[in-house]
Amino acid sequence: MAERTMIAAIQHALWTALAEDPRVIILGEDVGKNGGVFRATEGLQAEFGEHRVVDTPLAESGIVGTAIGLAVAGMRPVAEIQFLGFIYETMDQIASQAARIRFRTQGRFHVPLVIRSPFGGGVRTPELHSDSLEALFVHTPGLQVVMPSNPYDAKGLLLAAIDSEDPVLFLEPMRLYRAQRMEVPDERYTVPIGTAQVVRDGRDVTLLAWGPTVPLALQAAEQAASTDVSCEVIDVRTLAPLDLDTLAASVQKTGRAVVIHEAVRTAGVGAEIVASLNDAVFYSLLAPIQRVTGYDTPYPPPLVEDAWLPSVPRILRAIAEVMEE
Amino acid sequence: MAERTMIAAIQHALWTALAEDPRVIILGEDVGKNGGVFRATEGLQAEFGEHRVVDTPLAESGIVGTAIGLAVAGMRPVAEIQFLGFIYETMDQIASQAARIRFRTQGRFHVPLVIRSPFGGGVRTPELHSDSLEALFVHTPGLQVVMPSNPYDAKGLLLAAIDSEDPVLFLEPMRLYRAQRMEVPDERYTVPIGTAQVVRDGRDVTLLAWGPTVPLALQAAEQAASTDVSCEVIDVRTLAPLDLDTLAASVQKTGRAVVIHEAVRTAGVGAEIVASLNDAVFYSLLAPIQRVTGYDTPYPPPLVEDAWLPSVPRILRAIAEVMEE
Amino acid sequence: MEIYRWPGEPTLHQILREDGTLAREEPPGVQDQAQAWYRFMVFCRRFDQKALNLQRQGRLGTYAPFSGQEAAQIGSFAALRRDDWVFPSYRELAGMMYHGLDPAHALLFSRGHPAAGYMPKELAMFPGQIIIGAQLLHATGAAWACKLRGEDRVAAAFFGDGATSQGDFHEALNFASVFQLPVVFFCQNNQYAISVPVTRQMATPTVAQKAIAYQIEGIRVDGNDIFAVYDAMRYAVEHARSGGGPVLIEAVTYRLGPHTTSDDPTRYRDPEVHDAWARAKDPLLRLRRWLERQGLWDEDQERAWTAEVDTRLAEATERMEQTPMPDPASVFDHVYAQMPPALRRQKQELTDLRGRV
Amino acid sequence: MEIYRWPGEPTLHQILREDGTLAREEPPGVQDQAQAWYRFMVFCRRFDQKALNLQRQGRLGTYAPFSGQEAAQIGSFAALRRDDWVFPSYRELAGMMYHGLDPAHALLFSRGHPAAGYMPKELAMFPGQIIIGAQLLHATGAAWACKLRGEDRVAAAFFGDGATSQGDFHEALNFASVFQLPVVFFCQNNQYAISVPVTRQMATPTVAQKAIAYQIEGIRVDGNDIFAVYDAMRYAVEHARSGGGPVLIEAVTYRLGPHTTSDDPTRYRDPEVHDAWARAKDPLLRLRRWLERQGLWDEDQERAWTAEVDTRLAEATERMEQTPMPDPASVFDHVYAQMPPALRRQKQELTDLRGRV
Ligand SMILES: Cc1ncc(C[n+]2csc(CCOP(=O)(O)OP(=O)(O)O)c2C)c(N)n1
Ligand SMILES: Cc1ncc(C[n+]2csc(CCOP(=O)(O)OP(=O)(O)O)c2C)c(N)n1
Ligand SMILES: [Mg+2]
Ligand SMILES: [Mg+2]
Repeated sequence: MAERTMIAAIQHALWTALAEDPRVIILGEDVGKNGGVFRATEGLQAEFGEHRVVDTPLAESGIVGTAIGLAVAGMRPVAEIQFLGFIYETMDQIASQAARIRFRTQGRFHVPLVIRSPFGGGVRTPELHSDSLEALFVHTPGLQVVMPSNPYDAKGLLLAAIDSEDPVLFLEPMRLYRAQRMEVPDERYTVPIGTAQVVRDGRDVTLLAWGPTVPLALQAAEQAASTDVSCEVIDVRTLAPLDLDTLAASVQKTGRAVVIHEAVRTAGVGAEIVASLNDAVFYSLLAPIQRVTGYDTPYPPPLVEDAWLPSVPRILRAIAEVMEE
Repeated sequence: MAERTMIAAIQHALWTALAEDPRVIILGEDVGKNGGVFRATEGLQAEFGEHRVVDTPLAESGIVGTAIGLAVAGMRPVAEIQFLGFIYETMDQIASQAARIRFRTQGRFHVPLVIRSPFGGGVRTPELHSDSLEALFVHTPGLQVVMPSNPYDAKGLLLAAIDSEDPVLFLEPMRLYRAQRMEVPDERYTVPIGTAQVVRDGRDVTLLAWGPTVPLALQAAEQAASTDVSCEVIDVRTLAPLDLDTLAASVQKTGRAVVIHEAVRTAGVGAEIVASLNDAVFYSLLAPIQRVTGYDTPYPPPLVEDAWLPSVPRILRAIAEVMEE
Repeated sequence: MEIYRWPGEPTLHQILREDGTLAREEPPGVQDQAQAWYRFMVFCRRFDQKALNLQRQGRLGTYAPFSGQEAAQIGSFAALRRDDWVFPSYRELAGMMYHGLDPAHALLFSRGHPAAGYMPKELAMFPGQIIIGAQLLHATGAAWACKLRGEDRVAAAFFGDGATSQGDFHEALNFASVFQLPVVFFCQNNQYAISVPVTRQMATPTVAQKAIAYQIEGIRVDGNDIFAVYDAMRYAVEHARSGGGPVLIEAVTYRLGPHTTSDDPTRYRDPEVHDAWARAKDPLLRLRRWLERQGLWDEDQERAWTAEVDTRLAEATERMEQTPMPDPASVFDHVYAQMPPALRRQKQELTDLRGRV
Repeated sequence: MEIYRWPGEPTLHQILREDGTLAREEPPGVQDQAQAWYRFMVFCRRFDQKALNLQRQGRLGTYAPFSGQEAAQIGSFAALRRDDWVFPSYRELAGMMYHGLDPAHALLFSRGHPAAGYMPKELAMFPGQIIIGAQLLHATGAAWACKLRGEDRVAAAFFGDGATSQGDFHEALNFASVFQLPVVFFCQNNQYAISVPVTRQMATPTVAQKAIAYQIEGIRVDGNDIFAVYDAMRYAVEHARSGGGPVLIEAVTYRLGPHTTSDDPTRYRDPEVHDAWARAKDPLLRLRRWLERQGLWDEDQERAWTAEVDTRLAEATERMEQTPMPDPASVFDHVYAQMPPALRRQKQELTDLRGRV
């Protein structure tokens, strides 16, 4: 067992998959010699060779489209989209192809494909490198969408994604790549896709967060505790399929909830969670569920991003609001 | 004044725009000689010439990307994506480019571009021709998303879209193209983007619908009336920006609502409407807002689509449910 | 300053002249197969007609006829092995049936039946792709898998002239050439993408010269000459299979019918050009003339075979129509390997609702 | 069977040899401009260095240096008119400044300041595109507008070798050639796309030959030879402006620095190859040698100019840093021409919250 950052845990998961299954192949821009722009694939080409860790031409549709062919024909591709903002280039191959081939062929073919992609704010990237686009994929049947918030889950979820017989979008919050070290077992383990996790128990308000907003929610919970508000914090972890039972059980107990995500508010996954919880536990709700999200603008330049992003003060304000009622 | 179908109203709006503004140019696949696969551009190339009504090569990113250049450099392009299902091919040009150029350049450049696209079910199309994808664009700041449900609005909204200084996605429900004739004035008029319309007054339940589900909602309201349930029906018409005030006012009055759309349920625009209404009128709600939507699967083949789509029985069931509570 | 530009006059590989004589020696194997090919071409031509009739009678939905392109499709599929990967477009039913798809199954696509997509286990073939150009990348990826797994299979992608405009065409040919993959890109240049003529689709006089942008080999072949198509495809498949890398083939052909049953080609087609293709250049006539010259075919055989084909088509239609109607609740069954809870709930809802109605 | 393949040995248009002598006559106008070009190249080289320093000191964010590519950028921009449309990538600051962008403004991009995107009114120039290849279509569209409006302006798109792999590259060149638009596609083949060498980006030995896939003209030019670059670009711009259609130029050059300040090029670069480019082929050295031969430059001038440049850069840095910090609430101001209600509410929320904190 070793202490690992999230990026190291991801690298380790990829190493594990490459070592144990000859069908696994990693492909993407700069994943080979360079080891990925964040070093997620550091050392893997040197160890497993040019044919298993492959630098592709600069073309996202090409990456995902060929990965589909690889997957269908017996490989287990793990494709990287260098930043999630570039995934628009391959929306057709993801949404019309990877997500539908099982359905289209009534199970005759399927696409065991993982698409990894870093995303998220707070790291002062150039334009179009920080957008949180999970909602687009949650709205696309046939896909699974997963987002770890800590090194342990990162490894376990990534191995579960590689095991999956269906396409998984694996979203990596850049801000958390090196934010925390944590015990990450050397051996293989998986964290099941489709399960949320209660990361802090509480009584009064449920905070629902995923990826980069989980640490924020925990901080806010800590601060709220000092004003005698007891927050339960749930790391949603898998956005598709959503673990609604875990979410609903908590909100049924607390009667209040705040959903926190970096993506823009309108038609974000927060809206779905509000709507689903409304359906499930309407009569337990003591106040309307609040959303703390990115604002409805394009992701802003570094000098203004902090005010735009969800933050502990914004979460505390939302907690205060749901408590007021 | 003439009776027109929706497709004729659209053709007429395009004719009006071409006739009055030399900057207007129509481009897309088969829009020229063929007059569009649905005849939306019938006769326009013959009248206005090959340079104003242009058959492009078969490439959606090319269509939207060049339309952006055209728009920025002084034209008023109206681009057609032959079926909405193909819009994935140009997501980057729409979401990272058209939607952001005003923001990116702080107002120095902007993109007065209309993208028209037929979509929607019930017309027995081949695969990938019927998907309702409005949620993806509602989640994209910088875009306006508009969807008429009748010939009058189709003309008025399309001319408003062409007038707009910012990109508009104009979504045309195929099923309604020839479903209804209606008085459509010959003269120019606009229906303002951003305004919903109450199309039937009611007391007990608000039905929120757009495009192809508006006629269904009206039928359901009619049938519900026979069981003494009074439905107010709102044609949302503009999905971005949403006319929340009109929606909220109605639900405040009725205390109950059903949202109806063809798009798949999870993270659809229905979820946003539920979440926004929750925020706005939570304490007036007598029951959780119900959603009647496409199911969370890829759009199914013709022989099974009817059971998959929202239908009057499904809406009536949802009405019964919100009334029960 | 040297300008890189295309100097070439377009060439066209032809073996079988329009009058049924040979322009050059026929490739090996052709003598043995020609009669079977001709029979299959007749079968396909009548299949196409049958499907159009069924559509007009409301027994089928939208249908995309391939008449005129039988030589291009059958000639190219004939050079593939049964275990090669095949990624066709929606217009490849002739080729797909030649490859082994049951005609009754082929009709299910236009029927709008979900079962259409379930391709026979023994074929490594996808259903016809609707998204123009997408399948070129799948073929490239499958070829890559074959190379990595040390299999000697090739992948073939079939597509139209319009597809060459898509970004995916470019990305596929680039990936295939960079990784030297065993894939053949077979373009049926049938002169139109719906209403748009190939002269507005591209500024180049040929599709084949686009190979130069990828440092691969391009071949331009008379797509209505089944000998030449077979010859070109055999060369390309062999080239790919033996590690020589991808090949781009342009088969110059013509769609005799409408784009689909929703299309009215009189709106955009020149009747004179059409007539030329419909008469002199018809791929069936041409092969029949050659067979007759060889004493391998005559009017009696034609009549007998036509009758036989019609029986088979009637039988296929019947089987198609007897395919049980799908259970709507089955839409939930093939979204994921394991059905998530929300889908289970929705399936229940749909089932309940149908029970009630 | 004729195979379409690229027979050619790559050529390279060169005027100024590495030793500063002329391989052929210099194009007209060059004599007059060469010294000013050189000055500007020195300015840019030191600008680049300054920006890297500022980044290291934390005064700038991510920065993409262009050193080594000054001749390619300045030589090509020099052939454009001030009112031509320009669609650069993120690595075109040298060209953009030559075109008229204030260096203080140029630094704002890496500062992460929203104002960076507000390009000067007098320039028809976009900010550097981040999405690889997207700007080629914008240039194509703008050129189309010029043609439709009867303006004699051209559009120029600037991009790297990596961009040629994107579907948008292909779609742009195809549209431009089909509609015969006045657009020049200027590719700086600087040998790498981040860590991926051009030899893995494409199987072709040249970018220029890709012109053949669109029936347009391609030119391959020594990108470190400002005379040749100017000559090629002048030809292409004139060709486009006079209705001859689009041109693709490949300027063969080399990025001397890292991809961006986040990149470590020692991980993927061959030091020997690097040294060759860094010494013998440096575009500044080459022009300086020629100027010195002509008696147009000497060590004193170099010293004086360098000092002058440093003063200017210090002043530009100061102006950049004095640009007022943006008001975060302004993020809502340029999303739409008219702010929708939801954005108004959100702006109020953000303002309130900041008031409280
Ligand atoms: C991405 C995409 N864009 C547009 C369409 C609509 N469409 C279907 S077939 C077709 C023309 C295709 O032409 P071509 O590639 O020449 O094939 P052909 O139909 O002639 O066999 C078009 C535009 C589509 N199916 N997919
Ligand atoms: C669509 C897209 N994919 C990936 C990236 C990430 N990225 C930024 S620059 C770059 C390499 C570009 O190489 P090239 O086109 O040769 O330009 P250069 O940086 O060498 O000037 C990559 C992969 C991006 N910005 N956009
Ligand atoms: Mg065609
Ligand atoms: Mg480069």
